[in-house]
Amino acid sequence: MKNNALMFLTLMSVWVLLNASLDPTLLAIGAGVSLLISFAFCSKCDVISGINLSPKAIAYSFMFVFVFIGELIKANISISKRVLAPSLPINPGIVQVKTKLKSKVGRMVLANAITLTPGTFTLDIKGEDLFIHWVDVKSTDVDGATKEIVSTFEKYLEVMYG
Amino acid sequence: MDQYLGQVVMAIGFILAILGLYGLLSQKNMIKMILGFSIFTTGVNIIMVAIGYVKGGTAPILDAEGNAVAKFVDPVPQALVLTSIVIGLGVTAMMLAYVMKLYQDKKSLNINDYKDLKW
Amino acid sequence: MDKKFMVALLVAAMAVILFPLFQSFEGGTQLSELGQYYTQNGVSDTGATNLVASVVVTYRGLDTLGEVTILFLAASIISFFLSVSKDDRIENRTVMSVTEILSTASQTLVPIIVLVGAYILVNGHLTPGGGFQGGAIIASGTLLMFLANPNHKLNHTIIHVIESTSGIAFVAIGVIGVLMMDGGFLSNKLFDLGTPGEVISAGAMPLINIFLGLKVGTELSNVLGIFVESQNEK
Amino acid sequence: MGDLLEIIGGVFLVLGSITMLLAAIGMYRMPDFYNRIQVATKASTLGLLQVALGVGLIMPGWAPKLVVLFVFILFTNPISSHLVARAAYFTKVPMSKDTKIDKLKESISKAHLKTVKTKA
Repeated sequence: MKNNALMFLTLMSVWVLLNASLDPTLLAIGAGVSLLISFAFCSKCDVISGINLSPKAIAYSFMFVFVFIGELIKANISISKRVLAPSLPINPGIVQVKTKLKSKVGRMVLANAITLTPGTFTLDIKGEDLFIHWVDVKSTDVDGATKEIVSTFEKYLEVMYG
Repeated sequence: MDQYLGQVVMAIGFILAILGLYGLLSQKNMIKMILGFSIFTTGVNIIMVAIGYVKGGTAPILDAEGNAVAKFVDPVPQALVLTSIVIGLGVTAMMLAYVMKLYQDKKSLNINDYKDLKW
Repeated sequence: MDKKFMVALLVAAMAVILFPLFQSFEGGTQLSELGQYYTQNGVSDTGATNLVASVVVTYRGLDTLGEVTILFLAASIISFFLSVSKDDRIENRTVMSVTEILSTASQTLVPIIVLVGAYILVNGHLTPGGGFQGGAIIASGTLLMFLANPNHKLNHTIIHVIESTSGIAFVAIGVIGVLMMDGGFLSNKLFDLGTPGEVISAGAMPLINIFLGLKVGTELSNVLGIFVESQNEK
Repeated sequence: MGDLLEIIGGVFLVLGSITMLLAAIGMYRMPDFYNRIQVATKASTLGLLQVALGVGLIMPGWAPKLVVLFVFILFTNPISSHLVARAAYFTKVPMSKDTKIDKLKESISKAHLKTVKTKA
């Protein structure tokens, strides 16, 4: 029930954003459609309820967004440098890292963040092991790679989805 | 730029259609032939949209208040293309179904392995 | 002669035949007579701001009915072709395990995709979109569901009920147009035309769009389901 | 004011196009599939976000829809690339000769295959 209500609120906000108006007719239609969808497709989804809504977590979420956008821009600059350099300086490989995150949503966000940050790409995930394709391998052992790749985001995500 | 927009779009459509036709005829793999057919259909659709282009026209959709903008492109070819896209989709799905059945039968995607109707 | 060469020759000949068509094309400076009529009278006739939708749904509504029939036929043929009889069904199937990322994300993404489809349906007569587009988006939500869980079972009863109901409703709107109004088959003047630009306007158009979208969406979902289930054959 | 927003929006549009151009060059230059998809994912995500931002500045009325688009791109782009790359790995798309290490190969096992009941 809680999941359905959260899904309903999410869908409703998406609907309002899509329509960009607060016309009562539209809102009524949106409420009906969202209710229908949240019961038809969300019988056992526990995704949204995994989000922690304490003030600290919200503050960390904002910080995470900024860190993430910074990393995304850095990723593009570094990849452009690599692409445009005549010698094509790459040193690829697949490394294994470990994450401490227990929640599924946290792991998903972590995997997506890793995919979008400099030189790393989540190739597979199995429990708490992530297999990452790294354009420029700096350390091949699990601990070193974990420190290089995961720890940037993990400290935020641990609070957000703790 | 607006002056030649119709020609540019039409040229793209012709190039796509010719490329798709070439792919359809030259490939041996049936999935690739279907891809070629899809590209051919896309090209034809683009040609149809380009025929309805009017110089300096905008999409035939009025603004929120219902006021007509000065110039529209022709809505008829666009409606036709909508129909054509849907039917193209149905045809593609059917071709894929046939290919799946053929593959289950002979475990081959090569068109040359199917000579039953060749004389 | 080499076959590749023949093909190239044929395509080149095709290009040569088509080239004059391209060369003679100048890009119109004004609309054709029909297009002119639609753009000038479309809004007052149908009350819809999306003229393409008004052509598809109202002016050429009969064609759209035929189009839906073709899609329905294609879906029927596919299900006839790929259906797996009970005897040929295998007990167990080995599939690639799905990544946790996708199965987690799809729980949120599928409802949002379906919602976007509904948005496109509801606003079909105002903004770019309409029945077919919204239906295709809904079906893409189903596709994501299958990707996240290859063993997902579609509830065929519900799908068939929705599909047939919306199909019948679509035809019923057309017939009511003939019987009650003077507008003829698929008349738009079943309801009040309203002010253009409002959600509830354009007569029967939003209703027709919604039925079309439901029909197309369920039909395409059904086709996807058949494709997935045909993997269970020996 | 409106002009300024339009100019900034235009700048973002150009930046987005340049990012995507770099992605195209990267696609051409990188040696194997996995490196290519790395370049394509990052650059297309940032490029699309920049284009969306530029459009939002030029057309402020579309901003709410673009917010939805932003979130959608940020979620779906990495996930779809991840899926494509994973599928490529398990269908044994070759890696380039420069590849130093492949930890995934060592741990690949039956655990990736799952048997499911097909009975309806």
